[in-house]
Amino acid sequence: MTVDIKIGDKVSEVELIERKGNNIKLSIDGEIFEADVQNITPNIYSFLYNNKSIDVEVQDGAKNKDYVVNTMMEVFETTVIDAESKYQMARGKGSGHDDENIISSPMPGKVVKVMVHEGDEVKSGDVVVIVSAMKMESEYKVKKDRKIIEVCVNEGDNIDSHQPLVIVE
Amino acid sequence: MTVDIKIGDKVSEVELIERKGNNIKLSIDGEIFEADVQNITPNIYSFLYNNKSIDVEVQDGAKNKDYVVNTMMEVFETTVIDAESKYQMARGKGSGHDDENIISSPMPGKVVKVMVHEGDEVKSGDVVVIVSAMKMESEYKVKKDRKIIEVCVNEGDNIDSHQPLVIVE
Amino acid sequence: MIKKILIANRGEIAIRVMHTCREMGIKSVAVFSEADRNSQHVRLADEAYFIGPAASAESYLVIDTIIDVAKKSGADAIHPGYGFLSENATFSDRCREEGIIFIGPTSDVISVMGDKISARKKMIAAGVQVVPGTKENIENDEDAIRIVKEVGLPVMIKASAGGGGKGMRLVREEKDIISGVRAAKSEALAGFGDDTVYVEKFVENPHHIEFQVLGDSHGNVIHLFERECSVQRRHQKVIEETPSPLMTPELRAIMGKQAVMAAKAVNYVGAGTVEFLVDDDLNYYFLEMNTRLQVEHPITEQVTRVDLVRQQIQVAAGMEIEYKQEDLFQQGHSIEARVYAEDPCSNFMPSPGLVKNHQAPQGPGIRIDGYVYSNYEIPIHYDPMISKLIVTAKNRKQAIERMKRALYSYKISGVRTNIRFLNRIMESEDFASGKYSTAFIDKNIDYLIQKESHSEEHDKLAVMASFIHYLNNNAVAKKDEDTEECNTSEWKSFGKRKSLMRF
Amino acid sequence: MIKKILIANRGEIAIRVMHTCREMGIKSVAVFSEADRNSQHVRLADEAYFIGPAASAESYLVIDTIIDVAKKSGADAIHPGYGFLSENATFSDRCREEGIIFIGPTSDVISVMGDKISARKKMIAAGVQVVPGTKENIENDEDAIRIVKEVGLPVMIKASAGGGGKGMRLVREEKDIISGVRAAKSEALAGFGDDTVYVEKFVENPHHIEFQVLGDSHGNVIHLFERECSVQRRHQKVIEETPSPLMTPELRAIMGKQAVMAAKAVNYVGAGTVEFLVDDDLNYYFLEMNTRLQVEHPITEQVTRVDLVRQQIQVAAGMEIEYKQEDLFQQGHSIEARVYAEDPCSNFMPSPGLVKNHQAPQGPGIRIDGYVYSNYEIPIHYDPMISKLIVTAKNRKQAIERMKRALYSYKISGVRTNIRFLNRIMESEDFASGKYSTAFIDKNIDYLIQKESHSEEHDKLAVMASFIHYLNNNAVAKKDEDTEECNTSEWKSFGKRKSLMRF
Repeated sequence: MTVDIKIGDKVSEVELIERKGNNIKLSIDGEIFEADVQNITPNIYSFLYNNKSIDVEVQDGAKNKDYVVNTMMEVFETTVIDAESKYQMARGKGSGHDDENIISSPMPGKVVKVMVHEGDEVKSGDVVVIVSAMKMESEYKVKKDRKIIEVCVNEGDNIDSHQPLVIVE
Repeated sequence: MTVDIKIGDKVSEVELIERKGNNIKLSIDGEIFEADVQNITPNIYSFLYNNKSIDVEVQDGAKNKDYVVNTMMEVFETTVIDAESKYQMARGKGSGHDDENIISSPMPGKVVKVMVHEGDEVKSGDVVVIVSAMKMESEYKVKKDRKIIEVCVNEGDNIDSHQPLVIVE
Repeated sequence: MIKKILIANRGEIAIRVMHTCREMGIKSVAVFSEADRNSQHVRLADEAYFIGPAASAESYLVIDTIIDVAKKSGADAIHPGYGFLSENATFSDRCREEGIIFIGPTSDVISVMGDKISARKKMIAAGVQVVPGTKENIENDEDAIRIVKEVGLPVMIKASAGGGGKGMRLVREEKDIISGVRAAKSEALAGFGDDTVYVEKFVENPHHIEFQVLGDSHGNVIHLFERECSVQRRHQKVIEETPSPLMTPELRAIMGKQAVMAAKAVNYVGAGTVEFLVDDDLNYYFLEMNTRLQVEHPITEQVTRVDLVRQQIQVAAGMEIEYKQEDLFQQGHSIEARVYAEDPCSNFMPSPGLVKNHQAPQGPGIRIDGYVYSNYEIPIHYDPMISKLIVTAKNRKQAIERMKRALYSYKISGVRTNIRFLNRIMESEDFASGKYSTAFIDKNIDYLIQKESHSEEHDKLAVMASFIHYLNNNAVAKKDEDTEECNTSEWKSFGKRKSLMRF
Repeated sequence: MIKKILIANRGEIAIRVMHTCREMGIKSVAVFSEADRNSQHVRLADEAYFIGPAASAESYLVIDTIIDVAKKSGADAIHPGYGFLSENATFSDRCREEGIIFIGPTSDVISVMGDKISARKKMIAAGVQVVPGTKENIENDEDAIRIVKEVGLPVMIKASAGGGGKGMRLVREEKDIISGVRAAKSEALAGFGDDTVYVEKFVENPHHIEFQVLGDSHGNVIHLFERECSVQRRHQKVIEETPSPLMTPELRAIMGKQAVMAAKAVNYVGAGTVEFLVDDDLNYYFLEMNTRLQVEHPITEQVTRVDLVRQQIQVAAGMEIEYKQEDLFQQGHSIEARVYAEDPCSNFMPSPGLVKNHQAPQGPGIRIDGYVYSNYEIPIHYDPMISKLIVTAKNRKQAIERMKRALYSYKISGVRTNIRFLNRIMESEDFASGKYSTAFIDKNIDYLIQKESHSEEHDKLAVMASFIHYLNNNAVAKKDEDTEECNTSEWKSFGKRKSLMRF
């Protein structure tokens, strides 16, 4: 089995070579890795890799096949691109496309101000929504000149992370 | 909905009177109790009961509808006897019957000695199996004069809690 | 003696107070807003009462409601924690009127010390050394120019009612005096409804050092030494330690005496903190007094073994302080790191939400004052501080090593935290040498948020782990599809046992 | 300096050692048996090596294997923890032969101190006060009668190679002398392959008080005061505290000196413990010396702030002890409670198995040295001790109050534990007054295992909670049956997210 895994801008090809009980052998961009991997809790894996011991936690990310990985004190966001994802992308259902048109907050919070209306033309850098969380306000801006297609939230709404706030053309 | 709930030898009749969100009203042997009960994790409940705050943990017990309940530092073993249980019992599939004929250990461990064979006649108080766990040995005895129907384990076996060790007539 | 205490607060400080209540055999009463039914402070209290909507202005800050609950529950006393109503003179008065003990100072003391101009006046009269400056309000532009020139540039224009860095303006050049005063006034008016501002000499890169004091109603006042609080980001403390690496025994003795003088000047009863600015030449200046328990009080408890909350409760009940000044000494070194739910790599954006896993470090010299647990959803409405990690060791060097060890095994997932950022502070040269001032974070920010050197190796691990997790989830899904009879699938019976149902 | 340490142990003590390794910048190497791949000590180590089957005789006790791993991993030193190979003279020698630093004493010291008769001789020669008795083996029945009469009844017959209460017989009457000696001999032969026994005066209801000592290779030996360990069940310690409530400053000074003399008599290098019996009239007698880190070492660390593991490592590396005797003092009071996976209500039957939930107490004055976590399966093969709860406070009274508070919020489910039993000890009059001896548990056993007074109310809560949990599970099951399409049921998607798949 082979999939692509994306961290930031980097995409690695990962292939499962062998899996025997808790021992796994795989290749990342042609380089071979072997490890004894124990599933400690549903989301925590204990790796023994060249006798080095390290715990890695994998949590589900914002979307299906997106993961948030914690190793020691670092956090990595990864995406597994398997055959199904590639098929979806080829059919234009890819995730990349939607993202640019949806303005959302990576964190939950409360909408304190909506600065735009449906149909407005906004300029690059204009603030469209202000979200408050834990006594701090964050401004959400458009990166390019855009037209507002839809405003999805009202002032005073509590929002989840990654919930669409405004959709632009 | 009404069920019987057993703690030790005591059986209480419990009836659900009302349930509204997190507020529950029920009667135990005719006495009315109301509480705000929050499910903190799948097995931990936070009770607010007459404004008293107390955490109660409920874990599955040895059998279906058996529970192990922790309140503060105390442990209670409970059994819910619902219509289905009563029906099963009436049909002779009740749990009480089997128990007396099965000798088992409440804890996991390792069988260090099996003292009997199939067909043996043993006397009240005779040791049938010795189980070791955490460097301590426990002897399992028959309570009455019995005949050994089946020996289910071998010396050296690791056993689970409540796993049948010996079945007597 | 007090038998039941209502804790008019939430989160870690409410829990901190409850710990001592339980140890003293005092019942604790929690209050909670709509957002806090599942909060740990509710679960750990003996009793808990609902007090209103999530917004603190409609719950934790409503005096009438808090008083109501105190009466309904039969509480003898109210502990306000920090923040919320802790420095509210009206609340202190109202408690007294209702016959409830307020665990904190009287309204007079809160008022005098809460207003920076009146506090300055009081301190100067008591012989406490303050930052050179004036005590009068700046009424107009002429005043501004004259006063600033008297004090000498650079100066800080400060709102009398201010706090948390609001209503403050640094002026370095003459041409900026008038605009600085105007800006401070308008911010002060907007922020506190009061545009009174005054002028203070600006101390360059000062150290922020505070002294813990305790007073009782029998006229005894003692200090419990200093806390070094110079590691701040936007006037928010991040790391505190005691003893201060800057301190000398002589300076400690003098500043301790000044802190006691400050408290005695207002007949202070309870636990309080006298804040000083200290420059590199060890000149010290009274800054302000906080008339409440401080977030960073644990490090003082660690090196003195004094339970400050116990002392607060006892002196509020009219007892004498358990200690004389000469009984007290500092043993070892203690550091507190504030763990915030925020993302240092995204400009410290707050990160509330579901804590998927929370595993705190254990072992020697570790204390955790926190309130989150695995499966807890951190609300969006309150402070981003989720726990305080306090380490104590023989000396400063070993305390830093211990802090790094503790941070290494502190696991929080689901929300972003500043744990790695805290670790970088410990690893920085300036912190290790003890030579740092309030400029520390700004000066070191690039180092503090830079990538780890082992990132590349961990990168690979992240890929492997994602792949394995994907395989597992995939296997699970597969297995499910393959199974005709729903009830026999293996993961499902597991799911059944572990499933969380909102009841 | 040492760069990498192999820890030839498991569980909490392996983790304890790793904490200090990490703080000192030393890499740690774990070893694990088949039963321990998921153990926390493997997860917290820098490296980990598999060493064989679950039975310790085939893994943790196999010297060749441990040495192999040390070489393969490039470890400079081995820390043996307690138990297993920690007092094995052959192992100490073997390490030296292989050029690996053994963090513990030489084989000579282990041998002399490990044999009770030779230890007695050595101590008498060094001027250390021992229990009246003889140092010769009892060869025959005539010897037995003569010797016992010399010492005077009651006496204890003890196996020279013994430990943990095995090979010991109390003889109160003349008629029981011969049978007592024979029984002790046969138990000693079976247990230790050596039937050497000797006679000691029996001290009635003694206090078990031990002194922590530290020695370095430069001839320095210091003591770190006492630990009171009289709360024992079947010679297993349950609660330890320091200072001892029995101790006076004078007695402490004298016994401390004796402990140092004992260590100096064998040129002791490393951390060791000198155990004494003390009677109610404060007569003290050397009992034995443990040539390793003690389970209860944390309480000493708490009141002295000395990291004993750090000292062990440093003196093993040839450094001097960091402290002089006159630098040391005890601040505050510390109590350790050993949390066992056992059921005090079923005759203390051990209770291994799956830990469903583990939540440790937090806040001021709490230290946890443990190794279990939620979802960890405690193996059947090893010790039932799963964690040590250590509390520290200003004085004994507040330490007891703190211990009760900590036990109250220590939640472990899935396995049975002695937490309630520990709490009853804290609540007992004899413990509170500090007037207890090794007879404490036997004397108070009825009180210690009796039901709680609030049982009835909690009974009701247990019924309510069972009912609600049943309703939830039932609702879940119902929902599932009602749903035609497997993939849409709500609990199932939850199950999918949370399901544990053994990979």
